[in-house]
Amino acid sequence: MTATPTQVPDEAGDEVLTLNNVEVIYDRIALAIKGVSVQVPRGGMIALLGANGAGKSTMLKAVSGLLAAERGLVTRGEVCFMGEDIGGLAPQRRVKMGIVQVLEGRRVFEHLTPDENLVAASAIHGSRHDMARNRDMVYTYFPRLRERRAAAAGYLSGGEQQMLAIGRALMTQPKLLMLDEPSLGLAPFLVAEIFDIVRRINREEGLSVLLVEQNAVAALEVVSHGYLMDNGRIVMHDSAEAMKKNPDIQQFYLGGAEGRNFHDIKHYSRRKRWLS
Amino acid sequence: MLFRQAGIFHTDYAADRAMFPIPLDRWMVGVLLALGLAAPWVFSSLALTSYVMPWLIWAAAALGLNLILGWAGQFHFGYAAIMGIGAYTAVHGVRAGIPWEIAVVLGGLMATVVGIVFAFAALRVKGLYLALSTLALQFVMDWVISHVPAISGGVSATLQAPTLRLLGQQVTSEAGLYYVALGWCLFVTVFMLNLRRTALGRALVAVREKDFAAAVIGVQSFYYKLVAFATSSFIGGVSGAILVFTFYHAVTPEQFSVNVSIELLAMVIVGGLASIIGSYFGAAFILLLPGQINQLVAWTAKLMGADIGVETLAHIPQMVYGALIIGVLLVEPMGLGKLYANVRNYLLVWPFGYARK
Amino acid sequence: MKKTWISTLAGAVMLLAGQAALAQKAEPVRFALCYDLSKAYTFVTPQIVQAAKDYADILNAKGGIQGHKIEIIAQDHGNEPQRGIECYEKLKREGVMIFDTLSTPVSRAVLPRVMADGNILLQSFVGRGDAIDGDVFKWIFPIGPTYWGQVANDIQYIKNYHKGSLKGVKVGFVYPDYAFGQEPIPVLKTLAATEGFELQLYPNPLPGKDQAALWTQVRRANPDWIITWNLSAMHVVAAKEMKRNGIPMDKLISVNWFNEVDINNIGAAEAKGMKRGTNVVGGQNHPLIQQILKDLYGKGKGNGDRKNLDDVYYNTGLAMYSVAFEGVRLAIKQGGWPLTPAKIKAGMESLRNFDANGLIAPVTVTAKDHGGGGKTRIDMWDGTKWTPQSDWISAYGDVVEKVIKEQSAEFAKTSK
Amino acid sequence: MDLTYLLELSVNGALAGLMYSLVAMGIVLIYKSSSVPNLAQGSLVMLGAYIVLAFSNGLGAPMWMAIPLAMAFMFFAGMGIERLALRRLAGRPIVMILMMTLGLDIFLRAGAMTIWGGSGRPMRIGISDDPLFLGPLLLNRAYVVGAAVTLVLFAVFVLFFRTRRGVVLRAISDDYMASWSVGISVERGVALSWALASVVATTAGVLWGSIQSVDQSLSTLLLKGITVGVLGGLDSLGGAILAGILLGVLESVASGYLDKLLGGGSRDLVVAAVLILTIMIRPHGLFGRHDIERI
Repeated sequence: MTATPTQVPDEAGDEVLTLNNVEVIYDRIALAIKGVSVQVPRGGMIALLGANGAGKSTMLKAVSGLLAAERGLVTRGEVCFMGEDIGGLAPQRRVKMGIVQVLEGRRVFEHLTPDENLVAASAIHGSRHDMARNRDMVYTYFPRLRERRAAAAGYLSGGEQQMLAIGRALMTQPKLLMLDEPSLGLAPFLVAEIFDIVRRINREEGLSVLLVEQNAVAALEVVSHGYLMDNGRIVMHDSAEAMKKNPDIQQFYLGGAEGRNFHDIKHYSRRKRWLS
Repeated sequence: MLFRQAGIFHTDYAADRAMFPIPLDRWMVGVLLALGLAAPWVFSSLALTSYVMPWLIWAAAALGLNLILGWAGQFHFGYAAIMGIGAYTAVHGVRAGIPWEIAVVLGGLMATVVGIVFAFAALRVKGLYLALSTLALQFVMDWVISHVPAISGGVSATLQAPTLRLLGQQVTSEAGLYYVALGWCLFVTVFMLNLRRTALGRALVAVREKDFAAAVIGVQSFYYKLVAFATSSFIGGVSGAILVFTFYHAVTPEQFSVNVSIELLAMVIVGGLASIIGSYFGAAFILLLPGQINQLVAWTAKLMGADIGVETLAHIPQMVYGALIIGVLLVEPMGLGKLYANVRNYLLVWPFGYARK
Repeated sequence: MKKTWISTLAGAVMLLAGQAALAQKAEPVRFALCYDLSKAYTFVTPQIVQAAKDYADILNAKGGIQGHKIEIIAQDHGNEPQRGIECYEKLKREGVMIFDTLSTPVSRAVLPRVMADGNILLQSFVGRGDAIDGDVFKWIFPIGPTYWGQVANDIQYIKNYHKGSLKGVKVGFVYPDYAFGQEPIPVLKTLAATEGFELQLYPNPLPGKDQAALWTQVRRANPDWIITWNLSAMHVVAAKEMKRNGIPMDKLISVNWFNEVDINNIGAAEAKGMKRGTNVVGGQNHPLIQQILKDLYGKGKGNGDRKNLDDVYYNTGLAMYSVAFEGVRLAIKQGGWPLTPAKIKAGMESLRNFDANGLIAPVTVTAKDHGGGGKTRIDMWDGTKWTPQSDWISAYGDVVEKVIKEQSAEFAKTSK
Repeated sequence: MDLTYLLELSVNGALAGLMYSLVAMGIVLIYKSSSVPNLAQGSLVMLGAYIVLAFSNGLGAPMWMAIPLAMAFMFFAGMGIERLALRRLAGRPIVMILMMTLGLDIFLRAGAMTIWGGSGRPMRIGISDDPLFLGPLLLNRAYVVGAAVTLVLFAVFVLFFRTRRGVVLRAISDDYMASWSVGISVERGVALSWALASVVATTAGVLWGSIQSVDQSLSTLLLKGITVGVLGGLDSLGGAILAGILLGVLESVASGYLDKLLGGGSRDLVVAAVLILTIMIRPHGLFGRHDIERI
């Protein structure tokens, strides 16, 4: 059982995103994540796993800059995108640089049609030509959306909304796509379908992907590496294969925990915290 | 270390939950109380009758509104109407021969009844919509008062208030009227101070923070909202009656019109939501500041030798006043009460400020 | 050595005493104008303050009233009772005895205090009409006509127009729906009953600027005369709506609060034919105004914008303060210095046939009657100026008197 | 029951109502983008009218030039107000935001009076006052023009909300967080909505000013605007138009028939009753969105 991130291939300089010892405090009081270091390699697909409240969303928001809207603040460490410290930038500047986050719970613009959702998201890149091209690309990846392009997005099914949310993010021509719990509340076959598409986008568009998930089974199928987060800290970092084999992961995140009760999970968490 | 916390050890819960656990607070309250009692000798008669006394009554009314707005988190844009109901009922009561004390309480009760009717109608909604429905009810009340001569008192719509008789004694002296106002204000303040420590107060806060959630933990939000409306209406009604008997000596519809409601609201918000001392600050700010700025501007103009027309001279203070409201909200949205708390918090650990960090 | 010291001291004492005597001689007569200069009454208050100050300057240049300078203290109360009371209480303690509030809410709020303190409250042309009952309202001086008297005079004018009979005549009354507008209704109702004309009431909710539906009704009912009790911009809306509804302007008789600003906003030509119940003569032909123009504005010493002098409200202010200054003059002449409220009251009550050199109808104030006769006249706008349509009249004294007595009795009963 | 009378009351009421909608539209524009109920909209109307006069009387520009100039001025004034006063309060409880807009109202009104004084000025935009007949019905010419302008503006806004920038504004009104996440500058969107609302207010100021002359009392139009806004649903422009018509007709007919029975002022009662009933029965107005509150 190891918790040190040393087995990761260290391709220094080729990370699209580097978090270095980041600490986030909400409302000047609540410490949400502490000393988190994460790296996303260029063109890679990485998963960030962890239970509810582990601090995964907070970490994403620290990257996308949405923390400020929730009165959160990066108090320590640095967030670097393509080698540049982006700590003080406004969210739209970061989107312009190529970071986009798909929010948890999909959050499509409910009163707009899918078409308009995509138009709204293209605001950051001015030209009409770009917009048309990007929209066609989104519709090619998600043909289902094209069928329903004229209905109000609020009436789409959960899966379709998730697709729209991802498609909307693609409209900003990102270099790094961060997905927050895309599997939430979706049927397994849909999750598989969406993850497949994301994987294809990752390969075909050369897009780096940071996938935040509770659903470790599905996530570890598509990513190359994974981080495990617990109680605001990174407690494990390994390749997907290694993580799948890790007995602790199996027990607590891959459904292999028969016979274990909630108390044990608690116990596990506490042990982990003590270790790190 | 002005407010000394170190070295104070509470040995029982009663001491820990006392109204003012810190000695300096107790001292300050004591001094203020003494000042309040000695006011007729301390202040000039002008300051006493035109500034201090009305300020105390409006502060009491602001506290009543703060109960709904600050503690229970429910809007009320019709508080002046509630005060007016109390005032009219009490004046009519005394004129009909009811002893003064009973008439004032009757005024409060009548205000409570109307307040509950308000609440039943208004509490089905919240937020902005509650604000608007109470505002509409204010208009209805305005209309009723000014269109029923039996209430408003005939063509010129003024109703003289009979002399205040406390326990059969005529109270006409400045000091006497002042003490009546002070007494009521103290009563309301002590009530509000205690409210914070009761189950009712906590339930109200729970309702304010999230009424569904409060319901989940077993707080009947509608019931508590109703209680808040009723209590605050009673305070408003009695404050209105006392205002008329001690200060206006006559009651007219304009004294309780919609802009008065808005001024009350401003007192509470500028003073600070759910802040008792803030209500005092807010009442002083809204009530006394325009007149003071007026004089200040006139004085400054004279000093600089600027020849400002009498009309312009009147508008500038109004502008400054608006700007000050904006300023307070920008600097500290939680109002003057919070500003005071900030200073107090700073002094709590002064000079060991780093102790906080 | 010692002697010189004493004599120096004595000299100093005498000097001080002399200065005190001098100071007493120079002590001014002070008038407190607690006005609404910032909220609802701004269409009229600046002109009145300016008139009062200008006239005071003219008099002061001649040595003031009986050798005492006049001091005009104008303070804004923003139409708020609280601040009006503050203004009154503050200036009262500074020794001011004569007050003027010019705002219905503030007048109502200050009145009980003035009555209790025994100070003088001037209320010419505004405030409660029953205050002309000097028996009840000992300290209130609403010198000039009341709204009740004015509306009665309007009816008299209409009656004269119809050659003495109002039978079958339809009179519409358009008013903003609050105390000021509602006030004439009892008199109108009584007169409608006794004279046999048909009274139509058209209430208009505040702020009174939206009168489209109202004038549709008026056009339908087609009254022969329309009496309006509007203020400032309401006049403009009313006149324009009349135009749009094709109602002839000459049917309109307005309350006295109708000035050149309103005419300008309506358009001078458009307003032609409309009438106004007038209690103060407009225009600048008056010798006093000519003098003010020459001595003050000609030398750049006016107390405000020269334009305001074109306004009938300026004349109104002059009239109000002509009466007040004359009352004080009589008071000092009869009772000597120092002034007391009682002396001022006596002075005011000895005004006999005073017409401010033709600015107003002559008034005679007595201890019983603080109104002074209640005469008004009807003026018509002929496109360029106001022309009188009648003499100064004071009609239906009995009806007006009855309303006054009823109201003042009510006040007397409850203020005990 | 005189049918022509009823019809005339209704038609003129509807026209007046559409002019209320003009005030309400400004409130809706701001509420839609930022959930701020702007109680200073009445003052913006007043300010707009004064600025037009400042350009025309003060600087001598002809009306056709003064109005667009004033609109441009107000566009930036609206942005400035949002930037200086409202942005810092974003996310605060609504009471404080309400109070802020009230403070703005006091400030703007007193400021206008400091500069321009208390007496009214005429706004001459060349609408004739002659009676206008449509068959037996007499139409109020000024209101006909006002109503037409309102409808044109409404159409312009409907089209605008289909453009890219308009879609972005609608996205902002839907979800702040999601807007930020795809790089939309929410702040700029909200500022734009204030700017547009100020332009609408200028239009309202010109039209209402031409009817009742320009003075501080223009700011009292706020109450009608808010009522219409709430009735229609504070986030629906179409709702504001329909609610304006509805309220105008109700008011006009009520004062035509009820005033005689109730002794006046029934119009206010109708307005209050409509407001209360709307809130009781459909708090989100006739066409507003029904937001679901999460615990």
